[in-house]
Amino acid sequence: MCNNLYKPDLMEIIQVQRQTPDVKSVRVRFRDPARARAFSFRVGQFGIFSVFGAGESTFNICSSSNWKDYIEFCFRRTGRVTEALWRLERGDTIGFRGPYGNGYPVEAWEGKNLIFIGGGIAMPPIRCAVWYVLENREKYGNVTIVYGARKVADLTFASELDEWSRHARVRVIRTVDPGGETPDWKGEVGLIPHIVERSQISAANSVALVIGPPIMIKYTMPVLDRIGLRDEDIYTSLENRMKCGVGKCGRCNAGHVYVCTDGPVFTMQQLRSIPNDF
Amino acid sequence: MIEQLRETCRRLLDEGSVQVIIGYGDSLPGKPARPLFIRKSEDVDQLTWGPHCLPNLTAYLKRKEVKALGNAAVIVKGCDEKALVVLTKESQVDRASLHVIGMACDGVCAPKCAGCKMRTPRFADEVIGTPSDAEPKAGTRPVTLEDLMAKTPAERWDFWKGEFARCVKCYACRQVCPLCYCERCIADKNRPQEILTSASLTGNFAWHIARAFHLAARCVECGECTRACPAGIPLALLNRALAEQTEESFGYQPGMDPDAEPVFGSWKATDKETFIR
Amino acid sequence: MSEPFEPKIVAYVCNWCTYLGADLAGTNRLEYPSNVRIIRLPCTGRIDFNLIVKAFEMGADSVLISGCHPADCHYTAGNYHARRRWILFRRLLDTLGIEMDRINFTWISAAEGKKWQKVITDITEKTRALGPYKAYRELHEVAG
Amino acid sequence: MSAIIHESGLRTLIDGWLASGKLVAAPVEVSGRVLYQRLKSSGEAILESRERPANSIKQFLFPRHQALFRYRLNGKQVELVDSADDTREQIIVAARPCDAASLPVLDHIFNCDCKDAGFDEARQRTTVIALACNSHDEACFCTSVGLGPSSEAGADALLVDLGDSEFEVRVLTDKGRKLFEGRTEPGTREAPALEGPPRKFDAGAVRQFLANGFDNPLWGEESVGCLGCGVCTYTCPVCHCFDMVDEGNAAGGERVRNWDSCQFQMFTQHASGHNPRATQSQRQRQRIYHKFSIYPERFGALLCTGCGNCARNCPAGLGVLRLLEKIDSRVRQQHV
Repeated sequence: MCNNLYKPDLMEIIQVQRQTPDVKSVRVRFRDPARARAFSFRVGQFGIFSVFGAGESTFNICSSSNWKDYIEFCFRRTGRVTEALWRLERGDTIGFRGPYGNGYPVEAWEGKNLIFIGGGIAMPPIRCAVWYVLENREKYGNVTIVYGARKVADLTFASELDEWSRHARVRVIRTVDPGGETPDWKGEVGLIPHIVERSQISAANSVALVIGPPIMIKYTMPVLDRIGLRDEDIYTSLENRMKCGVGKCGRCNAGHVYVCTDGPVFTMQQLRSIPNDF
Repeated sequence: MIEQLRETCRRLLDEGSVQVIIGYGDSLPGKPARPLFIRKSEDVDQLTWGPHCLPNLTAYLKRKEVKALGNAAVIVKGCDEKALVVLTKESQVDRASLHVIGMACDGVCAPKCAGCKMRTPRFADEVIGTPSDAEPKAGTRPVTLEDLMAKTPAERWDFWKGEFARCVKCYACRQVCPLCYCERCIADKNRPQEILTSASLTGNFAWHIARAFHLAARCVECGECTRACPAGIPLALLNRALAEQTEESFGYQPGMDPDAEPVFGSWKATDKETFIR
Repeated sequence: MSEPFEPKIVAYVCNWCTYLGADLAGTNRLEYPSNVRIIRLPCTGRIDFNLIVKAFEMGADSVLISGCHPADCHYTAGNYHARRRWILFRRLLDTLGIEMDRINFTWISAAEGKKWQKVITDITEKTRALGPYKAYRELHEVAG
Repeated sequence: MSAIIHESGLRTLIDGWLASGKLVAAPVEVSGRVLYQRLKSSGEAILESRERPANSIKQFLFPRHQALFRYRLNGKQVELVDSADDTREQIIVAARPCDAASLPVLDHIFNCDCKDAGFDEARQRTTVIALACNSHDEACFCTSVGLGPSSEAGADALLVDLGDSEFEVRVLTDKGRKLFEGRTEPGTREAPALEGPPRKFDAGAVRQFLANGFDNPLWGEESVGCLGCGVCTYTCPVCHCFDMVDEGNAAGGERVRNWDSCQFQMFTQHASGHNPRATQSQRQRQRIYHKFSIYPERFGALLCTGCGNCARNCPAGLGVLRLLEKIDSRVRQQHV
């Protein structure tokens, strides 16, 4: 049947980059040029990617929405689809459905200072926003990026962190968990909540995007509260298991909210009303 | 018998030697008794006993929600208790911390009850009641193994194709089975995908072969899988065939002798067969 | 005229005896039909029952399971356990109506290259006579 | 004045539909159970409303296993091919009103913002002839969810049993009219008023309890008996959650859609090992919330037609009915 709803577009892998021992970033381009031209998305949206024979997985589109000739996503090698994805290389074909989800309210963020806080493999959903902001630099205030991982080798898009820090009014703070530093490590050492506390980040006219494992978010929230950020100014992206991406398969809901269609981006204020079902 | 049962359970709960009684309660008319989890002695009056007490309550001993309730007392019939013997042999149940209340059984209108010789549980901590002399109340099997094996292989194949065409893979046969206690079933694993998840005929054959064979020389034929199946598939036939072969080839009856070595857990150089050339 | 039916045989063999037996057949230039697809496993004790079902699902017409003779097992009791397993598993497959003469079991030692040749030749001819195992593959067409 | 059809006339009609290549399904007795199944001949169909079928008619529109598309793999290229689907007209005869009512409920899911072509096509080529219920059992609770023994929701025609094998035919849509045109005789017999099951709970009270009942200990206490099988979801007329997997080999295969159940441990299991609903009580809570709070909030209707299959088929005697009766009594205790 012409079940176009679930039939993916075919995309060609044009580049695969190893980010960490178990994370790769993949750059893909539509095989059908017409589809490529017609395609657009908002940063913060996600796609559902197919490795035919293994299945589908949900990944955030981590490239900026201004880059027209390809999109990029990151994945960690954990399950059946990501294991099959790990073996793919340039020229191979994957499937793509999307873009899905609400994405970041970049219009509402205009004129504000931006604080990006990411932990572990949470850099991809932040990276797309950072590049978007840097490409529309004048629309946004100061940018502070706090990114941490367990070990130095776990830092995703580490090279781009340097590039960002060379931009005007951008402050990049890198950290690794205690014991994760290497001898020549020049960044911070400590858990993200402590680093955010120590870095005296001003919350004036600011908005924060906080993405990472639940435990990191749990301990970072009080710190943001103390520096004066209100719940409606703090955004995060929820990760629930998904299959269809269009609000039909009944899998991704957290309480009343369908993470795929109502999210994945929520403010902390919204999150307070969402039961602990994610 | 019901009064004696309630008294026993009230005593156990008041003594505090058990924190939960797994027993039988009321149910919809004509439906099997509903499993109950009594934690307060004033609730023991909800417990009942009778020919509708079909479920094998030992299936709950594997559930982490039940384990979380503390030391349990479980009410068993003679046939249910055989599952306990296998569970103990497979170190799934710490028999010492489990309090077993055995009920003398006059049949629960199931096919297994016809000619039942296990009217009184053998290893219970206490037995309530004595079986009557009358024949146990038994049900009938829609299809017996003899009927099935009288068919030719091709006819049997068509029979099972018809039955498995109705299987929706709800896995009730797995969840109600006391001996299906794997933390993550082979059917829930996808690296490799040994069993197709689809409820296609291919997927259903693969599932039911895996389910039956993982119970080979273990299944005590309590009949719960067949009772729970919403599509009315006679799954017990597969287990009966395996039990027959186990008896014939290894003289072993699952759940009977607590000390006998499990068939697949041991071997003999003298095992007989005629098909290996 | 469509080409003649070439049966697909899947052989699950143990690494220490039968695989070497097959190798010996090769070094002795003993010809045997190429219909067999050999899959090597450490021991017959490791040959999972599901591999037979999977073989038929993927299109095999016959399956052979072969390993060390009793008492020869590199792991002492692998073949003994396997024997017990096959005694019961055959009964289950027979109860389901699966065509039992498409499932073959043999003990072939590392020295029995000739026996390997004979076994494979016999099975191929037998399967050619039985024809393709359409019944199992048709399950897929009937979505159910 | 009412349109009457005799049972023999109805069976002749069914045989005619079968002869013309249409798919016809009806309740059938199979190994001691009444199940909706496709008919080979009209004789198999049970045309009286005794035992409620243990499954539902959703399988004929939203099959438990359905190919979405085929993929062919050759080297680095992949080719996607639409899978051929069944275009034959389909008629479901003697569906219970609580089954027919499931179709508008499923429409909200599959045909709201973006259309699920598979379901939508099946829906268009399906005609549902409901049979009013003149009997019910303890598990039925259609009257508690705003339906009744002669509800017409989702049906193209409604048959009402007049006794001595005569049925009144109430045509409801032009699909229904097309089937029965010129096949019924005028009659004067009035259909008896049918009395449904007593109300078992108040859906409003349930909704109120759920408004802030997420962390209520009731979920843990009342669902210990749940063994985590999928019987309640798969025999339910309106449960629609599904999974999508690839099945095939190195040369290619098909992406298929299968039923899935929120009661399974793997339903929300993350590859990282995290599972938001790790315990069975959380899954039972999700099922009740989805049916009586989440779906109603999005679409203004209940995701339950009160057929009672979950209570009737549950091996542990639970199902939605047991939990809702408990909730109802708890809400009433608070008020008194």
